[in-house]
Amino acid sequence: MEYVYAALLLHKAGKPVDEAGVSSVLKAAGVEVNEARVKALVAALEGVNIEEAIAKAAFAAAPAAAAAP
Amino acid sequence: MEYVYAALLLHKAGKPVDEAGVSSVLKAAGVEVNEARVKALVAALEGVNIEEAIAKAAFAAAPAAAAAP
Amino acid sequence: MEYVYAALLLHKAGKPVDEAGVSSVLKAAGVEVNEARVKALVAALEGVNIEEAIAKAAFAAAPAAAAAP
Amino acid sequence: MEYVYAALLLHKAGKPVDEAGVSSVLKAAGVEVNEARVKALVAALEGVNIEEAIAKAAFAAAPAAAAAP
Amino acid sequence: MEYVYAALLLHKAGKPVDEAGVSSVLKAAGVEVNEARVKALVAALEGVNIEEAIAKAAFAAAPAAAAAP
Amino acid sequence: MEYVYAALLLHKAGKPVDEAGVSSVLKAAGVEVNEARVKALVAALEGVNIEEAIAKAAFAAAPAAAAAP
Amino acid sequence: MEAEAHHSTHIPQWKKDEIKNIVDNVHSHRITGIVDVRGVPASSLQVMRQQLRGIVTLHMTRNTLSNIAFNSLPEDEKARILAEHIDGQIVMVYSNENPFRLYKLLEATKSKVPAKGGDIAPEDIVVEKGPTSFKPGPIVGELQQVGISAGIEGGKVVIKQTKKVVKKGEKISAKLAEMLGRLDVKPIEVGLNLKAVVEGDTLYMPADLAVDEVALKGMFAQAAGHAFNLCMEAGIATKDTIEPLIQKATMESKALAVNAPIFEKEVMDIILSKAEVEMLAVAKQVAGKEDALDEELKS
Repeated sequence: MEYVYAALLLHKAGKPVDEAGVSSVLKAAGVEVNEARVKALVAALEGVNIEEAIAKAAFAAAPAAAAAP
Repeated sequence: MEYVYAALLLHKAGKPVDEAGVSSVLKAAGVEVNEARVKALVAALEGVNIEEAIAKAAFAAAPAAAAAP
Repeated sequence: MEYVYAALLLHKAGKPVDEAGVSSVLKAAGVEVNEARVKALVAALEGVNIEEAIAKAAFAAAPAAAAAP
Repeated sequence: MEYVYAALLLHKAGKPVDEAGVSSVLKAAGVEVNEARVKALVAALEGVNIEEAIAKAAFAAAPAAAAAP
Repeated sequence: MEYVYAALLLHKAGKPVDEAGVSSVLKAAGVEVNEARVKALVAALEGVNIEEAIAKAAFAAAPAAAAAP
Repeated sequence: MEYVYAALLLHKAGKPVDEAGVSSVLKAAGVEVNEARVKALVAALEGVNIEEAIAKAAFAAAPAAAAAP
Repeated sequence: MEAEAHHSTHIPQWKKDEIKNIVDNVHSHRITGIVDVRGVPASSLQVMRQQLRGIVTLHMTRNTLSNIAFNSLPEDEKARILAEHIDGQIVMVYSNENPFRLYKLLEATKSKVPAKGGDIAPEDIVVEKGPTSFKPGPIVGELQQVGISAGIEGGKVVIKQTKKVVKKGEKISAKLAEMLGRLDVKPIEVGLNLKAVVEGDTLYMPADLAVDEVALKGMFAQAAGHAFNLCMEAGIATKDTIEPLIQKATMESKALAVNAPIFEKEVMDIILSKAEVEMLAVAKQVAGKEDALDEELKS
């Protein structure tokens, strides 16, 4: 998940979520960066509205919680 | 939430969530780091089992769902 | 409600929930302290498992939140 | 949560939720105050309508009470 | 489940889920292929809408999450 | 997702989930293999207990399904 | 049939042609099967034959001739084994479909019909209690005679008790069959009942061919769930998983912020309401105790 967090961090910081950005954030965290994973992440994010995806998350809790005993 | 993302990035990468780590991750993301917030974050996480805190998601997050428009 | 908050604050801080503690917390918050109420609250909380009550609250609140529109 | 309880105590007592207030309430409870967390709390509460936020809780708590044995 | 994984792989790759396809995927994974099982799967899939079947998967996961300790 | 299914297939077949294995399974399915994606997948799975991971219910599943068009 | 087999030299030409016809069909089709058509009226059989035309060839012939035909096949041909399944009212089927598809096609021809006297119950036959459409009359006695407890209520005949009237595998008497018919109970399944089919070197029995589609759908859902869970746990970003991954990260962040707590603007309302809920929960514990709560909390 560290790759996803790096992407979210960049997004929140108003920076472009590109390979260079993700790599440098991960490196700063002391992570040994896997170029292929960075590429895969950035490719998967193409065309994705991160803000919208985040907004949908809030609702996620409800069904699970409701089902709890 | 950048600070929280940075903390989780470090945690998921298996790195200690300390002031130096959080600061350097934030800086790499181009965030202007607020020392006090970093300190507050690290202090808040002291003694917290992050894995457990994350797992509680559904319950704690539920009011958020209700609050959403 | 201030009185209950004062009690919770002491409890979370790992301090005994006694008359002196509740009174001094309330005073620090600028509340004019009603001695009788402090006594009554402290007496009533004797034998109450605050941790359990709090834990149950989180669970119980979730479905309610989920049901909200 | 001690910091939050302190903030709500002040709010309920009709006092301003500022750094001095939160610190003194926490100190009265015997808590070793972390200045950074106090600052973070007060900053995070800026612009937040506390009354509205906790009104949602009352709603959530009602069914909880009903469900209690 | 190997047979089902193989079928899903073909389906997701936009390839026909036929006997030749399933057999060759399984063989490539080093699975000793049971012709009758392949035939049974392919025949049975004629009446199954794979997209529909897997759409339900995500929903099925939710209650499981709630039930988790 | 075909890459993930290839990994699952290899895992179930008791074979190592490595680049060679994933590539050959994908090729058998007639997929034009993207080396970078294979590398990313294998890297992501390093150190992951697949058996445990697939059994874990993802709480994010529900909204994902709901969000699907 | 033994006699005929032993005196094959005296077989008339038309029989020889028919035997050759069977052997040719076995060799020219991907699969050959034996189908039990007991209880299927000839007219229905014609309809089924029409419906299957082009996919499955139904070949009605004498059992003796098919027996000879199968036995005349080379020793190493698996289809020889079909001779063992020739018994009763059967037809041969040839197809180029796979055995599973054949099984499904033939299963689809089955329907439920009333029992006739002498039929064997394919499963336990149970008559449910409840009202019937019969007006009072001799029917009550007739039902009683076959062990069905009947009576009259509100001017109608009612079955008083749920009763298992025949056990699976037992013969249904003529009288009971008549009563079941009048009660509209249809316990007999008729249709093309595949007994055995050979494809290449493999003999398939019905049990091998019945695939539970509901269970299969469940397995696909499960497999898809596995893939999804693995992606969530390992953080595998694909077009399908990136949004759920973002949501997972968002929820984890919020959960951590609320539970730690970390004072972030985005979650302050949740943190505050959590504190309030906790306070109210503790207040509930002391409710009713004299003076422990202020007026606001008592209400």
